[in-house]
Amino acid sequence: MEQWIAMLLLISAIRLLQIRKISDSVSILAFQSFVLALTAGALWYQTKLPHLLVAAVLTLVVKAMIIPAVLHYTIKKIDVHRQVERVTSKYSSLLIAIILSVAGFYVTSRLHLPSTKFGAPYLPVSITLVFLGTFIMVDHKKALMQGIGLITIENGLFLVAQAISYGMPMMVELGIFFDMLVTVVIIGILSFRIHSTFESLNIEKMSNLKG
Amino acid sequence: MIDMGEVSLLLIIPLMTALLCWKINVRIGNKLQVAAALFNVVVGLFIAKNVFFHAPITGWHRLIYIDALSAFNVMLIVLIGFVASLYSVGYMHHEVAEKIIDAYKVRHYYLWFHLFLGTMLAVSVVNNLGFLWVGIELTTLVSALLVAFYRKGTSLEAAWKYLIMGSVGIAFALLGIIFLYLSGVDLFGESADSLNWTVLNQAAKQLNPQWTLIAFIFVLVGFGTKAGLAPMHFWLPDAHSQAPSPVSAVLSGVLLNTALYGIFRIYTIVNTTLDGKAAPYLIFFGLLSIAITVPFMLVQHDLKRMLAYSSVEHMGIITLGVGIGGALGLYGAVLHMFHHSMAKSLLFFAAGNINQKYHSKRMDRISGVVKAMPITGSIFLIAAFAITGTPPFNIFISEFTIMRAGFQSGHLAATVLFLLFVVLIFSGMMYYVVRMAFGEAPAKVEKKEMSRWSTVALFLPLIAVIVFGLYVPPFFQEIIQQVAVVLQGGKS
Amino acid sequence: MGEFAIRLFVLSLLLFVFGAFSALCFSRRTKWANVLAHCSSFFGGLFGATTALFVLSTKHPIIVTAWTIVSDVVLRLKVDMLSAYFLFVISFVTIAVSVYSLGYVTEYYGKKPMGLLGSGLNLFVLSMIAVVTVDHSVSFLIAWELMSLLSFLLVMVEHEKAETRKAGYVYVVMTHFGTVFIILSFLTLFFFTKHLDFSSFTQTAAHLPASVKNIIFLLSLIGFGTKAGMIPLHVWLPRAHPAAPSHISALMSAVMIKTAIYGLLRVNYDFLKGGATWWGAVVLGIGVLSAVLGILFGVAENDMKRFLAFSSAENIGIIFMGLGASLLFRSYHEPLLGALALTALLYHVLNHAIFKGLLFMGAGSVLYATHTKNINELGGLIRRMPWTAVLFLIGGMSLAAFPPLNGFMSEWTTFQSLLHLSFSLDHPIWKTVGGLLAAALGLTGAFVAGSVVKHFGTAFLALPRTPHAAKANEVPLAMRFGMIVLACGTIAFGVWPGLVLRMTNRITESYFHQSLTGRAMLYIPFHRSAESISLGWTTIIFFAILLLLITLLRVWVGKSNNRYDETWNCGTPLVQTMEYTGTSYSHPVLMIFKRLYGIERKVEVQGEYAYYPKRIRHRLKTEAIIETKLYRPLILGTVWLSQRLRAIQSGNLQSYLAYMIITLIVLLLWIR
Amino acid sequence: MVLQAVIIILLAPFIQGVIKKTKARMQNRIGPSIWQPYYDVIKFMKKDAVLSHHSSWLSIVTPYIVFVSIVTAGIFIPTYSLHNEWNFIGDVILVVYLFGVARFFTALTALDAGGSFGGMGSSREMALSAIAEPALLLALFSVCLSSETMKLPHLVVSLTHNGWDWFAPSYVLAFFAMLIVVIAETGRIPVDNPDTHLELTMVHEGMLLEYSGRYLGLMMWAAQIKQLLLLSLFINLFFPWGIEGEHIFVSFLLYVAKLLALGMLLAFIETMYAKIRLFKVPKLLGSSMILSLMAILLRVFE
Repeated sequence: MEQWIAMLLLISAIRLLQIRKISDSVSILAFQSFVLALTAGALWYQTKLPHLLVAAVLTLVVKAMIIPAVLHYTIKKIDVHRQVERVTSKYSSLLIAIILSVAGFYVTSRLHLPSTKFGAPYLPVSITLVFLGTFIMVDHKKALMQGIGLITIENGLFLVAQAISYGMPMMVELGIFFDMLVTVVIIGILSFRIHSTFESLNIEKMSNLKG
Repeated sequence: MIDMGEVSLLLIIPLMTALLCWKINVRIGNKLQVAAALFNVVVGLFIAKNVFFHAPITGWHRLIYIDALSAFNVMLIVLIGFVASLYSVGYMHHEVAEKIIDAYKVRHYYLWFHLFLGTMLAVSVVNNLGFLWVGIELTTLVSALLVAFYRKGTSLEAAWKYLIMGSVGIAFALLGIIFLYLSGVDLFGESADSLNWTVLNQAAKQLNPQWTLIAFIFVLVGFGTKAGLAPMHFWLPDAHSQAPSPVSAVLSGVLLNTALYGIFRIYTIVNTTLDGKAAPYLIFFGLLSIAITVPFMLVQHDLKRMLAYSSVEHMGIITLGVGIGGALGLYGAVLHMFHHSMAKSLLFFAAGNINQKYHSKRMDRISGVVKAMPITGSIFLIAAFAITGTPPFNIFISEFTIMRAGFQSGHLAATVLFLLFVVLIFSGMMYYVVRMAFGEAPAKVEKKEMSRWSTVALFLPLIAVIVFGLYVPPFFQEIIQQVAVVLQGGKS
Repeated sequence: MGEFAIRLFVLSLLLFVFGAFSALCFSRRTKWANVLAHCSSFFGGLFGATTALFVLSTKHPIIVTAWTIVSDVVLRLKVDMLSAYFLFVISFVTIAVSVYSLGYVTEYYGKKPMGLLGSGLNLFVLSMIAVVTVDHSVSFLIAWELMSLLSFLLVMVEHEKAETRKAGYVYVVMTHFGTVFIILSFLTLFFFTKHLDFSSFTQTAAHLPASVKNIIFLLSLIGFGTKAGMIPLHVWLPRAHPAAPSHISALMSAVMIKTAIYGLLRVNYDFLKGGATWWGAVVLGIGVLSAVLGILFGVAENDMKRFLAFSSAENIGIIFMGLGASLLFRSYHEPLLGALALTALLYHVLNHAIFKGLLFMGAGSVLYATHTKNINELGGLIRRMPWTAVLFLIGGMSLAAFPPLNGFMSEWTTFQSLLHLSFSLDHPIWKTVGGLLAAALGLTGAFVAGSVVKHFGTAFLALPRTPHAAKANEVPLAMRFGMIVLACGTIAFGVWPGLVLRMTNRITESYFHQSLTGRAMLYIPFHRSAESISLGWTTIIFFAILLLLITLLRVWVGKSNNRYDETWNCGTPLVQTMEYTGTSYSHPVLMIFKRLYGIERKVEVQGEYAYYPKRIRHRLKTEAIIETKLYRPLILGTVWLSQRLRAIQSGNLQSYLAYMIITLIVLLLWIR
Repeated sequence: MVLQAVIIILLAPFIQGVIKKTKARMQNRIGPSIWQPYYDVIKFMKKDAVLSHHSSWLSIVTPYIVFVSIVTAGIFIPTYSLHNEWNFIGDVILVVYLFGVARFFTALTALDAGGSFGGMGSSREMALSAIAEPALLLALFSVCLSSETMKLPHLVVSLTHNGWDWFAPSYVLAFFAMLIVVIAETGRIPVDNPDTHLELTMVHEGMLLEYSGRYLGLMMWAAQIKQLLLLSLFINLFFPWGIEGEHIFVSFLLYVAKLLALGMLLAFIETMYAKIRLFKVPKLLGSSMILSLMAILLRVFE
């Protein structure tokens, strides 16, 4: 079961590297977050820790619904060119993604989880998600995709937090959710401004500040 | 003893000021925010004094914990915050007068500016590493808006880079904090306390070393991004150069310290757990940060970028000092934090005056500052000498203390490299400073100081820069000593 | 009595502080600021010199503790014998410069802020005094850099000129590089002794392993050598000294670079207490290089102050030769010879301070009167400015080490030290080298003489070459008086070496347990045959013969009736364009040492027929070979590398993120 | 010592006369009388002087300074006797520097009138002297190395007692080195031509171009004394025999004889060679330095 969920998360992350249209990414992201919420829910079911339920619901609401909605709204509003632009080709990006996954699995392979009963398979996946999220940000040229990469990273974090340590303390978790929401909103706002200023969301245009 | 009233006051004042300034007339807002910042200085120093000379403060179900390190950071934030808000008045007035921004935008500026101060204060006083993280992320968000304040292409670009890199970094840091939490889970079970710094610190010896190390790596890269350690510093020159000058001063002077504060809190735990094996990472990143600024200092075109790179360098120095460790190294590092904040904010204020006077940040368009603005020019020169570690100014004292610590603890190669980089940076920076400060001012530049507000604000940090270079008062040494003890994990 | 000396010393320090602040307070009132600043520095110098003499005569060091800078770093001034000697040198020159400045700064009335200028001078002197008296390495470094910083700011007084800015930049960077080496040497000492104060260095540093001592020696040599202006680290010197206002150049050249000698003596004698034989050899080598190259570069200069600056590098070379000889004798356990060489170098420190101060003031007077330092635009000043001319001539003669002036005395002692390298050391290499070094010193002396002739002759003699030289007026009384003080010094210290020996003996006693005897005569009791010299007697004989000659001529032949007529110029009347210029004067030397100057010579003959040209253009381009061959490639290389490295900040966010993730992954792999 | 001063002052023109006469004879001329230099000096002393409009007091002072400093230097050079009660005052370094003073003032005053020839002479003189001075010092040193002192009388004493063997190669090398320096310092062919009347080739005479009357007399006389002193130095370094003779009169005669011989040698050399180009002179002096150096090396590693 856990292996399957982990696989799903990984595939969704790699899928984000392969999309053609930006709008596709939003749904993949929503799916990823949904799976995450599912994981939290499953953990709650196994451990009966109440805050995991809260986390699951929050994930579902914030990550699988609100954030995709905000992103979708932004995309519609800006009306970005449909095509994504990437630095690497489709295949090389796949190759790098695989290398990163291997690296993720490799670095975590010797870590022994303390007193965890259920979440062990999630650890390498979460680290890999973090890596892949960063790689999405590196690979894609559209500003918005970087927000999406960031959310992927955060999903990876969440996976660790939920699955392995059974969630952070409640208050902290709330704070983190709030933060993330604000981040996405601000990314949205900035995207608007960037689009209106540069008339493009291609971040390669934003390289006036160097040296 | 002190109750939570003062602490809540410390946090509420900036928040209230921010909201008030947002709503009310700019003219009143100007004075109000200065008064509020001044009041906050009083509160902050009062708290700090209590912490330094009595005992650490704990409260709100151990959510708030102010020990010497926090109090030190609070002290820096309120001081620099006050001077920056004082400086902002003249700065913003000029920007409005020059029609660079609309008058109503000043209210937004104050809103974000004081919120920014508030978030940094919050970071400094919380005990819980999770909240520490939340606070640092909030500082990023708020300050990103300040960076984007001018809404020009470049400032948007800078803000975007800052935001993205900051967020990615901070995400890494969160992962680190989670790992740290994990390392203690066996010990404490799953309770909110196990993210509390005090708890972790006390139990540092029993934590799982494997997890703490990996946690430390993530935190180092994560908060390191925020603190501008190389090679994660790339956002920093952009953001610091594009922000309004008072904001740059706060960014360089305190925000970076606050991020370092995050690293050091965790480092203190981890280093105890790992029995000193975390120190080489700090030394490495410290040296790399110093080294990486060298080429950018030797060849540079933009005044504020140069200052921003200098901040990278100094963050490297502080990190190096902490990495070298020992009573002396930590002492030097803490002292350096203070000295750098003073000198760098001074430099940014002076640079702000220069930019406004010359309408450019390009250094080849700036010349004869001492002729155009004798006071600002002289102070700029002094600050530039100070920041490059020239005696008799304050930075030298702390840099030398770090070098001395390096030699004492046998980090000879690191210290010698440090010295080499510092002198290269000096030669790069002086090249431009001499060209800017001296010579004839362009004909179109009016030979007059900027507004009184902008000039007066220079004097507070100036006093610190000059006096602390020749005489560090005993009470202040005591303070630094206490902070160093905290950084050592509470053992003196 | 010790109390009295301490009070005097503190009073002198406070006077400088007072001068600095009062000048700033009265910066609106130019005249007040001038008088206050320079009067207090005058009295400060007077009391400082008195303190120094007092300490030297009572042989009791005095200690003044000021305050604690940070933790164990204490700002404490300790005037021991070595400090006292340098304190005397600084104070003596300060006295003269203060008087001179009273007049000289009137030049800057209304152009430059007098308050800053006056307080700068006071603080500068104060920092130099601090350098030679503090006894903790951190306070030393603070004082040292303060001195550099203040001198930099004073160099920048005329910052409107691009060349001044460049000079200032080169100066401040090079001196900073030097300081780094000093810091390193102190830190190395600290590493082994675990303390940073000078007294623990004194106690323990001598017992360090030889290799450590070698490192410390080399570091301090480079560090202090940069400040001293030894070749090839001298490039800042001929730029910065001429750029400063003349009274400041006088202080910089006469005194500031001597603080580096102080530092070297402190480190090598007080801390390390001598070392390997090759130390002396290295110092001697650098000394001879500096002396010969310094003056050879100086010969080509037509700018009076630049020439004087180069000559400072040359004199530092001579001092280094003394230092090297002294170190060498020390390592061979020859106390008397070591004491002689040490005396030679200390003597020359004082002498150079005096005559170089005098000469810079003289050049300043010329500048004051004519607003140019270029001798090719001067001429005939001896009639317009008779006082300055005589005083400059005295300074120049002392610079060229002619008897009976003080320059000769120290050069003679240096000669003796060098010659006794071969006479007294039983080693074939020293036997050979001693004479060569002496010959090199002779070469230097002869070049200096030639250059002095060139500068004095071109600037002061014959016809004025430009209108402003023709309209020059004698400088104010204060300036002349300042120069007279030093001119008296050159004579007094020349004919009566006992004055100096009484001071230097305190130092040689403490390092070699040997002293030299002498009052009017300098006497050195070598084991084979004693050497002695007396300029006082030489002078007496000289004047006796002169008197006799004049009397005899008067009695036997009568008065010479002089008639005045045109100068012989192949029959055409003499105009100023026909005069020999400074450039043409140094031409033979340039041609002899072509390689050294990298000469590019271009002769353009205009006219149809080569033997009857209408006009000849002769262009001689020299290049500063050390700068073009050594420094420029280094600097260009660094800048080139920086430009390449700057590519990492490409402006591309994605690459930044990539750096981040790579760093993270590498670290994670590393710890695994 | 007063006697020595008087003797060198009075003897100097005689040697000059002898040299000139010898030279003339060698060139198959009758030449002026041996006493001609005396007549010249007396004549010059009596004549009025013409000075340039542009000259200053230096022009008047210089001849006296030059004359007196050379005479003062003469006191420290042993001539026919080693008994010198003023020996403590100075040594050979002082002598070299007193010559330097004379040269300095001569060169300085050459610029006083403003004429190009003075400047040219002065510039050349100072450039050449800069090379000649180390050559002189080095040559002196190569001799002094054996006696380990720079006090000339002590030096000569040690030379007469345990001095070098004439057959020692280092001694011969030092001899030639010194000879070159003496020729250069006395301003003779092949370095300079004392008899020239072509302004462009003059070095020392160029500097005296503006002098006349008493001043010229003093300058010429000083130059002759300097020549005498250098020759004495040379004699006593290489042929000190008899200087410590029982009878002072004998040693004086011996001294004069040696002077005459050396003067003739100089005249001979002058006749044999032509003046070399100005920029070749440093090479000549350089070869002197190399000779001295070789002498020193041979001496040290013997």
